[in-house]
Amino acid sequence: MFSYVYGVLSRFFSAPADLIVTLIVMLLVPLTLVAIIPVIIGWVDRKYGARIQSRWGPTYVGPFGILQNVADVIKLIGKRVITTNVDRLSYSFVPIALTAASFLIVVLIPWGAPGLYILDIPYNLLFIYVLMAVSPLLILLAGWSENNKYSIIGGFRGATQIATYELTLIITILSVAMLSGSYNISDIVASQKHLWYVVYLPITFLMFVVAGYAVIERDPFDIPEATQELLAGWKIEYSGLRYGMFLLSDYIKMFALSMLTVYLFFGGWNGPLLPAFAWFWIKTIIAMMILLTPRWVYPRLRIDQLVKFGWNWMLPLSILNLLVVGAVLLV
Amino acid sequence: MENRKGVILNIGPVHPATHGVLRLIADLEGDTIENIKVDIGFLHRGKEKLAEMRYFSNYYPIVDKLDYVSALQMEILFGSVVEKAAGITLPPRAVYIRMIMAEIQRIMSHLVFIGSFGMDVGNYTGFIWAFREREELMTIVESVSGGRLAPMYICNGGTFYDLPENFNQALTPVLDDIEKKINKDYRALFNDNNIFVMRTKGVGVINKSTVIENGITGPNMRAAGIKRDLRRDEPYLAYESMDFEIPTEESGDSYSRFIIRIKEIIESIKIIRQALKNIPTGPYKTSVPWLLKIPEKQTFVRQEVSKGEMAMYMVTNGGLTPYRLKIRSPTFFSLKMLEKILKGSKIADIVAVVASLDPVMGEVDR
Amino acid sequence: MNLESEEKNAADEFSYPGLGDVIFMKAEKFIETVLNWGRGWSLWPVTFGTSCCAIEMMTFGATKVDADRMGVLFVGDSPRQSDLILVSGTITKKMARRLINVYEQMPSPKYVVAVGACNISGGLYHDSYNTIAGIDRIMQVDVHIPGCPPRPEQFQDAVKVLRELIQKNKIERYDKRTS
Amino acid sequence: MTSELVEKLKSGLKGNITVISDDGVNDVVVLSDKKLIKSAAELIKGTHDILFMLTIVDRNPNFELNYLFSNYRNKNIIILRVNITQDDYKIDTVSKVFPSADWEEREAYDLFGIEFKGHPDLRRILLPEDWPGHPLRKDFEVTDDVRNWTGLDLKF
Repeated sequence: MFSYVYGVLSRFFSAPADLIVTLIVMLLVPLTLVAIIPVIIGWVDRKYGARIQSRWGPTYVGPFGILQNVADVIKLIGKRVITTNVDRLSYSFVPIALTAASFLIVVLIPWGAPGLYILDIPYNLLFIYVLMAVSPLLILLAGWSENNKYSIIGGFRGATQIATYELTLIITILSVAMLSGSYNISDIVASQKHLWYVVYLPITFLMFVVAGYAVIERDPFDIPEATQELLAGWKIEYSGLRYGMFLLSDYIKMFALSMLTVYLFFGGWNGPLLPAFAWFWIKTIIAMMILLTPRWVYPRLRIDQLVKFGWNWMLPLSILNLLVVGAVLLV
Repeated sequence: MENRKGVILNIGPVHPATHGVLRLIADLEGDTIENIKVDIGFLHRGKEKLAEMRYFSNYYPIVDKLDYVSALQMEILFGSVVEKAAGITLPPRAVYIRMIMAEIQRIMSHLVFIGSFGMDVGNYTGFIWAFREREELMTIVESVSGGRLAPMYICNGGTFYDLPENFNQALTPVLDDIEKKINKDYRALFNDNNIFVMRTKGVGVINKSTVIENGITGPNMRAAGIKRDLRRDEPYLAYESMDFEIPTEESGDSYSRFIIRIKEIIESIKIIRQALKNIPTGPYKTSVPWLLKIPEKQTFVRQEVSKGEMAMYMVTNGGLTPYRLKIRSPTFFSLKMLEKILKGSKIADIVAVVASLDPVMGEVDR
Repeated sequence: MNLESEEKNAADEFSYPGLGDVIFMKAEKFIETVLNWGRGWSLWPVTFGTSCCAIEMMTFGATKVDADRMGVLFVGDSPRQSDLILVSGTITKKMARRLINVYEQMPSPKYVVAVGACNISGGLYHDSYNTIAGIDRIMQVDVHIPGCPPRPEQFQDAVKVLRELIQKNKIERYDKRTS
Repeated sequence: MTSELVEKLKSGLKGNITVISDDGVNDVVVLSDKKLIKSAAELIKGTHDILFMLTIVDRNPNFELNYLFSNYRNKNIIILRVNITQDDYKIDTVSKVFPSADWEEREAYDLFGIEFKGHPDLRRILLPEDWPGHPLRKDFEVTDDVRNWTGLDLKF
């Protein structure tokens, strides 16, 4: 996509300026996406959850309340920040780092058509995995820096939970990579041209979704920030824009998970008749709606149950699954 | 607590899961509770002192706010105390009206329990659904009494108003709807929900000996396997002519306390249906002077309210106000046991166990 | 003569705002309007529910009225992320310090809604020994909701009133600069 | 059954009791001496499970304590009435015999200032530790000073 934009823009600008303009445009695109995606998904989430609960959700701000999250963001920007006895450096660093990670996810992930990247690198699947799973350290750091009992308990819970499920997540990704022989999402999609991987690897798919859920801390795995137990867990002392950054990175991760589900298991943009772009977005929206549902249906697990489940079932099963895939490939 | 290694976590009194203003001071080791202390009294509004300053008829609004999720039962209890002390007999229609309203209120109270229990284990939808069903009943209470949470419907010698016309036609579909939803929607959301069962089964077990030791009554007691219900054992309104079961469970954990309340809603619906069929016609109140004088006497009345056995002990000395009114709140007794049963469990269990006891702080602190 | 010269001097000293000043003032006003619009439509409450009014507050969040429609999101999170404190229920003397504590933890701009008769005048408990007869004694209140307890619709109305006050920039807090 | 208990109390306490009403369900037994409360509670323990409630009536300057015992098997109730006089507001605790009396006695200590000797954890329960006075006593008047006091200076 970079070369395409460069090609278009170099017609209008002369030699040194065209590169700069292209760079600026290429930066602005992901920034806009980072800003817009959470607003839209946040609205969908609220509205969808409200309908499950036979409420209406936001209705007043804009048509169907679609500007509700804009109002929230504006409010968060205008909010003062109070802190007491926090470790300033790490306190400010964590939201920025998490936002940067979600920014990079947006940069690296393909946007629904072959070659529609902001930045194309060969191992983008691995990179996206790393960016989604970078959080345990940051969460622990946030929990510690806030100097609050709730936050430190939440921080330890978050680190434990994500460290447990990261392993399962990478092993499930490995089995997909082994089957397709590549860490590049485009290649994985291309190798699913005839049959989706969800047919080959149904157990892997289920484990991927569960582990992905645990890693992005979405209900019912929102144990580190359990509202009814720890108020906001490791986010407890954050206010204003920094809290907004957390919400933003949560929704970006949620979105990335539903996109990855489609790329890895449901054939990405492959499909008959309709153009690739349309196929991908139809699949992604369906996947996202399904992934948004458990929050409104399931209660929260307890941390010990979650960790036991992770080590006793998920990890051995995923390793076994990997071995089986390897054996089949060898044969 | 001097040589502790862990953290002391202060949960409440302002916390989303403490049902008002309960305060728990937990001594933690990691995520596990080493020791826990209960602190109450954040809603102590001095109701027992206020009783000494109010006329018998003017105390009803304050009684409403004892257990504010089942206000009508509180009114009925205080009405019974005053009527027993003053020797007033109720007309039979008033007895039936009171019983119907008490059972409606019991369903509403249990629905609040289901909702808050659902929310506390992390299921926000359960909360919204329970309040949706409660709102339907609230409309009925509103049409009968004019009030919502604090209806002010019971007065000395009966009720303020008769039941409205079409009461039967309005109530029956609501009851059918609630029964259907409990058997279908709630079953899907709670009983058949694996994570919900995982979170509540075997958590916060109260066995028979703990029950007897602490004087726990009501659904929490019946969940531990003691079959006792004042509606059956010491019938007060018209309960002896009603046909209903007393549900019991054996295990005494949070899950069984939830199941007990689900079953009690079904039994209450049964009682209301029978009462609607048999309700006599006639006057709905006997005329009692607003300023009542009760001779020197000590009166004790206890009734089965939604939280357990609630009792009032009224001492009168011939004046216009009670000389002393002591209120026995059922949850006051069950909260103490939290210190014992929560030891060694996780933080998440605090929330589940506290919610399963269904405390209402207005009644605990009085 | 004296008077005239004074007038003249005053006219000399008065200077019209330059273009830069006007743009700055307009921009400031615009930013303030936008911020106030956002604040008015996104009131996340601390649910300071102590007693009976808390149940009606929960009903306000549930299906019948649905607080979410007007941007009142019951996140139940920490005071740090909230804008509005719904003091719903009697505040006793034991609770007073905790109320102030929670209130002080909220970052400004913050708004206070006092729910119910107890928080206006003491209501039923005006002559009790352990309640505070009206929380105006201890904090500044923006909107009062009457009723014992108020209906959920009254909460909706209070939020509407508060939103209009915010968006017309009519809320003055004496502690605006402190936190 | 309860009248059996009354007989037992009569013999066990060597006749230091007066029985007011004896209708089999609702007995009121008045103890003549407050020192007997512990032995009376031990005798009642056999037939009754819990201290249902403890009502204290301020007969200025004396206090009248009504211990109401109940059980889970039937509807029998026995009320044990003890008077304590103004020379010292102290009485033996029954919380060792009936654990359910624990918080009831703390409440009585809190609101009336009656001290229960031998209670394991006798602190105020409803009011803060540094709350002045015992509000449910008849000589405690709710004056304007009390009403206007916001309680912000309470430490606990």
